[in-house]
Amino acid sequence: MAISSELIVVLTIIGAIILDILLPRRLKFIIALVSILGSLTAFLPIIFQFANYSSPEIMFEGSYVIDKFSLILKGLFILVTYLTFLLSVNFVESDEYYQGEYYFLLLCSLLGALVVTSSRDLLTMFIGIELASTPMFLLSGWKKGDQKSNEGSIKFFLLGVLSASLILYGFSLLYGVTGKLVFSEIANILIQQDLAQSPLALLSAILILAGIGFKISIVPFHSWAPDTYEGAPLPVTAYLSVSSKATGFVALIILLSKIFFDSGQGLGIVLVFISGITMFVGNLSALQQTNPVRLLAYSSIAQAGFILSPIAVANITGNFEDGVYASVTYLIIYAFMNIGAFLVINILQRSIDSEDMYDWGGLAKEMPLAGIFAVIFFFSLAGIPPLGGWFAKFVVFRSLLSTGEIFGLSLAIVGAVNAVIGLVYYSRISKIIWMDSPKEEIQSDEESFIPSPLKVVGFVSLVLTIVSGIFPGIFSNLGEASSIFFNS
Amino acid sequence: MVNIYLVNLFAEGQPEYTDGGVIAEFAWLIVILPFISALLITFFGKYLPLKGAEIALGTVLFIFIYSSTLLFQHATKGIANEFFINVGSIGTFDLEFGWVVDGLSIMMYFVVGTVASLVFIYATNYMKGEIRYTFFFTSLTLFAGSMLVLVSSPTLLQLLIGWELVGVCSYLLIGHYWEKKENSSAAMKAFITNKIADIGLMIGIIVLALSTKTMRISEILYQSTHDYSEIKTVAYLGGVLLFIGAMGKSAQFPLHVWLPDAMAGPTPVSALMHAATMVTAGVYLLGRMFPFYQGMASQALDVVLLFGVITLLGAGLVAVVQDDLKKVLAYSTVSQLGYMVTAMGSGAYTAGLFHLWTHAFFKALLFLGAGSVIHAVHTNNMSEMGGLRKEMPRTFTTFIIGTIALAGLPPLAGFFSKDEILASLNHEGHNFYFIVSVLGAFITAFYMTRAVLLTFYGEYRGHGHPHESDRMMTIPLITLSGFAIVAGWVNIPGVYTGFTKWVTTRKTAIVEYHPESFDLVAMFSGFTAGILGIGLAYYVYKFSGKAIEGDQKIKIKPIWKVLENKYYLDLFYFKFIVDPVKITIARLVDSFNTNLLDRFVNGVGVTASKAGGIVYNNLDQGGIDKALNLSSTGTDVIGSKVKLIQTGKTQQYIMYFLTGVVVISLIVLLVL
Amino acid sequence: METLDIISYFLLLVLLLSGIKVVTTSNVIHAAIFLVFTLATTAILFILLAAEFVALVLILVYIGAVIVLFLFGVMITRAPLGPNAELDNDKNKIFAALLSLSIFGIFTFILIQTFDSTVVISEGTSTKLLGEILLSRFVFPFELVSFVLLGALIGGITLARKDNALIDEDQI
Amino acid sequence: MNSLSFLNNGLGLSIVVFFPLITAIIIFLIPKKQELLIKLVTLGSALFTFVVSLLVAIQFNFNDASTLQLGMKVSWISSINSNYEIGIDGISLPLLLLSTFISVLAIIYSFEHLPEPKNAKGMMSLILILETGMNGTFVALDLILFFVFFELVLLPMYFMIGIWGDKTIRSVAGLKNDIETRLYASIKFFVFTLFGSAFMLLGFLGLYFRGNRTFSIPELIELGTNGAFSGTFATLVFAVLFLGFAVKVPMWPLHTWLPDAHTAAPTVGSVLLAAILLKLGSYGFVRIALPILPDQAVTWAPAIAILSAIGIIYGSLACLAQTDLKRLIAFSSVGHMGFVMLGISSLTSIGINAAMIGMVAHGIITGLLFFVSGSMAHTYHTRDMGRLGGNMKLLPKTGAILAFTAMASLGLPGLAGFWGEFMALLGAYNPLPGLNVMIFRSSMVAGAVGTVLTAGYLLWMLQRVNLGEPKDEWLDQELHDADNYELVAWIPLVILTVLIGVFPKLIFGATNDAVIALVSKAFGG
Amino acid sequence: MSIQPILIAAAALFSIGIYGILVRRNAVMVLLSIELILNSVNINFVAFNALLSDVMLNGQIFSIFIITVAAAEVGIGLAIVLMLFRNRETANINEFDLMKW
Repeated sequence: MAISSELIVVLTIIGAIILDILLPRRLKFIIALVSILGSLTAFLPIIFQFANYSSPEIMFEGSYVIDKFSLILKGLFILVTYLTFLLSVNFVESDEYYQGEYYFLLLCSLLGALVVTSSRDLLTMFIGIELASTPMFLLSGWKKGDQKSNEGSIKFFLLGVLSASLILYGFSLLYGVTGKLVFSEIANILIQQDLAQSPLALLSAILILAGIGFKISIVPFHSWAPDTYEGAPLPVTAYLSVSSKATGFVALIILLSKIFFDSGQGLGIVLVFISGITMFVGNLSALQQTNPVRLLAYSSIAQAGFILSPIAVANITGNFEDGVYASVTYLIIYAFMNIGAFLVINILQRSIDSEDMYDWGGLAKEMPLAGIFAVIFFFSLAGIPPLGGWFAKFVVFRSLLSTGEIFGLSLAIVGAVNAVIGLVYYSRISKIIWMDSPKEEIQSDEESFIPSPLKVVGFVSLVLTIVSGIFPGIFSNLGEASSIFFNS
Repeated sequence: MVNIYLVNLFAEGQPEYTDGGVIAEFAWLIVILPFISALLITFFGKYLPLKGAEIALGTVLFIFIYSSTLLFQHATKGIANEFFINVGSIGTFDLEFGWVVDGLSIMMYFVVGTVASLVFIYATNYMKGEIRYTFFFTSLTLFAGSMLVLVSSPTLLQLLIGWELVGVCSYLLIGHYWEKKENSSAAMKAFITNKIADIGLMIGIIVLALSTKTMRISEILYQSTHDYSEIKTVAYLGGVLLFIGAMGKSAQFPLHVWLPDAMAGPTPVSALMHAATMVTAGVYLLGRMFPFYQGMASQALDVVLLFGVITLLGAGLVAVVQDDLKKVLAYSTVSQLGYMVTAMGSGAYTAGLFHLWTHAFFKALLFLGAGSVIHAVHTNNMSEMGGLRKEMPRTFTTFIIGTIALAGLPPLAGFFSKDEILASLNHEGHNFYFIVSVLGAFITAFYMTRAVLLTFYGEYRGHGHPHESDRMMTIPLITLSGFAIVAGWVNIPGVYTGFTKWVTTRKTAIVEYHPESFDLVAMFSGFTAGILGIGLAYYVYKFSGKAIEGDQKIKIKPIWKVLENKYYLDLFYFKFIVDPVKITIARLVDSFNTNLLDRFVNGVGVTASKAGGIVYNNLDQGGIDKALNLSSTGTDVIGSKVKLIQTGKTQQYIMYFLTGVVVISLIVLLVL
Repeated sequence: METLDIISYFLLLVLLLSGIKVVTTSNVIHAAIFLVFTLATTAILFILLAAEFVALVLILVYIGAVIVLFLFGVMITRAPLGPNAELDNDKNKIFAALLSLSIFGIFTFILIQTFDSTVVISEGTSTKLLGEILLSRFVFPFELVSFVLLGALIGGITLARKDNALIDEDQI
Repeated sequence: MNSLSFLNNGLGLSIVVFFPLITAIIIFLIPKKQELLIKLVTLGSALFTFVVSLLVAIQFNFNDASTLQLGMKVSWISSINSNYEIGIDGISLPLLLLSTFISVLAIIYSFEHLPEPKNAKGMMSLILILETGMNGTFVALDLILFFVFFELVLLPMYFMIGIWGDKTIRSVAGLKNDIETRLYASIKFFVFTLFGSAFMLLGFLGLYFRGNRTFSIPELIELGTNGAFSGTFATLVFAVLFLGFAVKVPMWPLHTWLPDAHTAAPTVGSVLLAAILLKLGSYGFVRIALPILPDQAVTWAPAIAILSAIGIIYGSLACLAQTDLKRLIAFSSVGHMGFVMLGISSLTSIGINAAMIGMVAHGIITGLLFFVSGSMAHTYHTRDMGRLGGNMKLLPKTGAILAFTAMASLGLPGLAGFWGEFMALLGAYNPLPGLNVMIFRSSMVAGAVGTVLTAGYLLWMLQRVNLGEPKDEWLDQELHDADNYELVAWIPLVILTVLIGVFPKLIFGATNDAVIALVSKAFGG
Repeated sequence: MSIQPILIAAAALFSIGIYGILVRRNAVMVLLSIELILNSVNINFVAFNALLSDVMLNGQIFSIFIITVAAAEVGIGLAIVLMLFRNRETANINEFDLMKW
């Protein structure tokens, strides 16, 4: 069945609730196991469907479509959630959090993300987005005793609701002018009535863009991100910066290419500027950070600028195939290296609990594995070959330059400059843990011990990061497949 | 890969010359052998009874024997042949090494072989107990090899290689006592000065090679004697450039400054390199390229002549005021080199080489004699010598022979060679230069006599007990004095002109003036100048009290001072070239690097970081704060009560958000 | 239709005035009550626009549940109940007014430009039809929204309950 | 066909490229305590790689040196039409051999001379990864592959400098706080080179889009020589390629990372940096920039010549002001690479040949210089030439090799360094027809003056370091002269220096045909 | 009945809500303002539904969903505010600025 992966996730959610009620506290780790298994199981139908793919499956009168694009991103979301679960296992257990509810909420968010990838009408997409984000409002405040977590949560929530209402207003305008909810119909009517470039369509596009811009944290809708990232539990932050962001991008890609593809250059130019500014603001701000999580927050803002840029240029040129290909490829590679980066911070914070990364001097000598992880993931983020990040950047540059458009060219130059700026702070953590001298003696081996779930996360991300760097063909094929099928 | 092939040189006539047969074909042995020996000495020398000197001696003796054989062969049946080995091609350009066996090179082989053998023998004793004895012989052997590379070279490329290699050996040997900074500085000075001159040589070679499309000297000479147009356009430039190179090695004014300082090296080095062989490389180069100068670059010869004459006079004058015996000889060498260059410049090919030939023997003799003296009295200063003729009779005698030869009195070697130069000048009608050269001869005689008188006559003014040097040192002296006497007899105009035949036996015919008989004017003036010089010196230093006070009598203060300061050339060089470059400009560049470039680079980094700070603190985190403060000041003005409370961050973010929306909407709707 | 117009204008006026009151009143309880007014007016407007079911839902869900929730919230967080000058952030006011006005301006400008026809009020909507559509065409989002609610419920409870509950859970 | 023919078809080259990397991974798995095993495995790997590269060289058909040989082409990233395309010709072969050879020596040297903090595992694996990057760059025939290998060297070198580098704290102009040399140098190195290559990548993409969507260097050369790239586009692309390569070379004024990196790097690091890494840039010019964009190369050549001439003079002058031994040698690289670039800029077969031999010679000689100076810095614990002196007395073997190498470095004929300098000047005298002869001849004269300055600072360095009486502070110290590991690492370089000096055909034999073909194809000259 | 007044009123309500979000200090009050905004969207949907005479009732259904989601949002919001209040003894959002720089 076409939506079997969604169903498996639903079943897992229900299972998690029931188990949470039934199980005594000491057995609650079973919930974690079930969730992990559930997410893995959900991956199987995706593979099966991908292997046996023949044509897009259209359901609910065109409002729900399963094509290669959605399959690939579903796979990504499931895998990322799986890794987040692994990241969370020790975290949730050690800090005495509410395990059942935690996994339940994450699975809900996953469900939302899965829905977004396939949704082709306004309502389904809205519900998908809400389902993906509301659990995150709660999870970001999961460290209940921690005031930073609380604060991050309320900021996230308020801005999230506001952005949701902006999206809604935008949707209402679209509905008002076309009377339809399904994207393809909306687009048809917009074109038929010559409304695609009307101020109304543009306004709704901007409102939607702002609303989704919040989720993907592009300037100027990004301001919640550093605070929330800093406050939220680390695995949640990782999830936020990867899956949540990807959800937003998926929604943006779908909306822009399915509805607003004919809305003129104005939107694209704005997006170009936004993505350029986002890169600069994210990177320059990241330069200033001493808190590693905040650093990653700003880095993920900057990366959002990178991911956005091909779509932005595609909006000008109308060549969505190239843009979607680049963005999706970037998203996939970015997901794994960013999870890895959070993993590194997680491991290091376990060893020296400090929010100032300069306290981590020389840690790599005690924990070489973590040191190697740090090198691989952070330099991959910086885009240094042969680590995966280079190819992500490369496809973006490629798509920017593909048309010879002046905006694309300028954006590519901005991107190149930003790649260099990014290197400075990405290299900083490696520098600190490998080259600086220790500030205090690291006492026992116990703290430098890396729990095996984290190791699994590390190695999975490591292998994916390196493989995507050395044999980028694999991932770029996915991106290519998604872009082709998405447009057909 | 290596293809040695023979070039038959005599395609155009002159069948009386032979290709030299096996002996020419194996001449590379004498070039290669020293290098092998140098390696052997370096690695095994220390373990041998004579600390490596035996290998060195064996090598040079071999060279001597081989070159003697060659000379003998050549004297009986002219050899002119060259051999090439291809060592690579760049573009269509072949890089070749090889060896030449013709009159000029054989003459040089012989000079090198002879003088080197004698100097080596001398040095085994002279250097006994000195520091780095073995290494000394390594360098000396290496030098012999390098010199042979230079003189055997059939291509400009190899010539350049040999040229520089002898420079390095000179550097090593001048700086032999490198514990003292003066010595290493002198070595550096020699090297750098030569290197400066080598710019000329290098560019000259480049110019010639590229316009003739070959590095082969014979080919270049062929083209320059056959009116090829490409070379014609660059001939003057090339000629001057090559001569600049020659000026360095052959210590021509104003690049001669290194040679006197080079006396910091051990005396055998001065004898071998800085008198007989290495310094004549420039003259050799002029000689080797002579057909080119004659055929194409005759204007360049005027330059050569001018500098030669300046040098011969200028250096001679400075020699007069020196107290250091070796420096006297050094300036004398410069002056004599000036003669050779003058000869070349005036078109007297044979005369220049002839002077080279004779000079090699008697100047080596003089140096070795001086070394013997220095060895005995442990000082270089003539003011601390005197009266040594009794203690060191053999040294004295040989030194006197050398002096007379140098002063140009018949029938010793110097007379014939100098006479031929004067004759040539006279013949070419360079009257002014002729007079200057005669004056030079006079000065030569004067300062040499002065040196002899100060050293060997009068009272002993030094400390310690001088004694005659032992046999290993005197035998070379005696042998060389023999040469100093007879070397000139191989080219007596009208009597026997074998030498002319030797050195003109080469592929490209030499068009030059050969005096068929003595030029009486030249002979008379040269002879008179010599006699007068000796006489005057004798008068000044011998007949009026103590020799040492002689200087006071002829001291014309301003001139003397200029001479003592060597025309202020060194001062000029250091003050206006070396120091500015080394200190001012270099530091400027360095500080440009650290202060400007690095500051710029770091500045970019800092600016980025600052920009980050500004973006982060003002825009990202506090931009609205500013706006709010502004607006609240506004409200303050209209009287609303304002508490300076911190803004709620969350709302600030929301403002951000919404401002973004509004601005973007306005832009999209109104602007785009 | 004139009466209907007058009524609707009046309704809109009430809607706006009570809306303004929600954000300007200095009394917390008043604000909540004005929100009720706003919602109630909206509900009446919906009925005028033949969306009876939506109006009902609005009244039930909002006035019945949400406002009560709000009042609980107000009380639990001990918000100052009487008139309170500190309820507002004076510093923001000008900028906020500016922003909201400009947003209003942009929206209005475009809305007026685009929509100028009149609403044809139909006889009313069949709730049965609405239910059918909801459970056929929109069954998927309908199911999904339950997860939104469920998540909000469970997560909200988890966050809002006291922490010591966790520690004592086993003893209970 | 002979018994080694299985090495054709790219297998041999692939082994040369990837064997070190595979070994590096294996070394990760060896416990840290097994230091000897790690070192032996590393050495074995490097030796094996070297031997394979020699076998490849034997297989190489020198009579056909201008065509790319022994290569392969398999699909790599199909979606962007980028292939794993490798192969060597006469231009890359000497550099490839140099790279494998120097790596072996670096590892031998590291056997007993690991800088602090020791950690053989880390150092050895970094050297091996570095070797993969270097070898890969020289064999890559696909722009993207080239880029990946080109960048692959950054990380190991960054860590080599940053972890094993010089820990002294120094003040830096423009920065408020003092900073540890190694930290400053490592990030500066990294940022500079990345800055160059980030833009270079854009250039590659530009070529890709204009050039029928291919990244294959031979195909692009074919297109480029047929005039496919022209106008503003070509200018821009050449500009960014120039930026990318010139930073690496480094050309004035993009050189400022070099002195810092060299000074801070551990001995092995500076050796590899000087010997191979700098060549990646100049190789890039010859392999990519010139043949693909010949018209632009002609346009830019005078500028390159002028910058090279400035670099020669500037580098030499800066050397004269140095008090730090390694920094002096580092600046000397600026000058020497200036000769290489001068040769390239002449766009003639002579000049480019000169550049090729200049690269190899500089690799050998400056590598050796860094070996020696690093070892001395290690022995004396200082690089301040004001404190050194009388080294010949204290460490005669080291001193002798230092003197020899300095002589080689100043371009003494008969040693390897001569050819690069002299031939570069030769090439610059008669540049490609159509170029401004005056500029090139002036550059040539500047270069010739540079040789004098080069001699000046090297001899001055020798005087200050090697000659004179030793300072008192060293007399009562036990100083260790070069040990066997060092000598084993150094002597081969000495021998090579002499061999190439005497018989340059070792290099020219391989490069000449290839260079002639390149020049005639690209510039018709 | 003209559509314009209704739409303008909804836009006005939207702006009022935004004003409320920006000036209110108490978190609960901010949540109230958000309800205003969501309500304005509801009005839009229902009004458009009527305007278009949409027989599929898309607008009405959408607004039902919005009401549902809004309820969930309120629940979440209050839970977060409550948690904050428990930790900070205040519900004034302008005092939450721990993570300023």
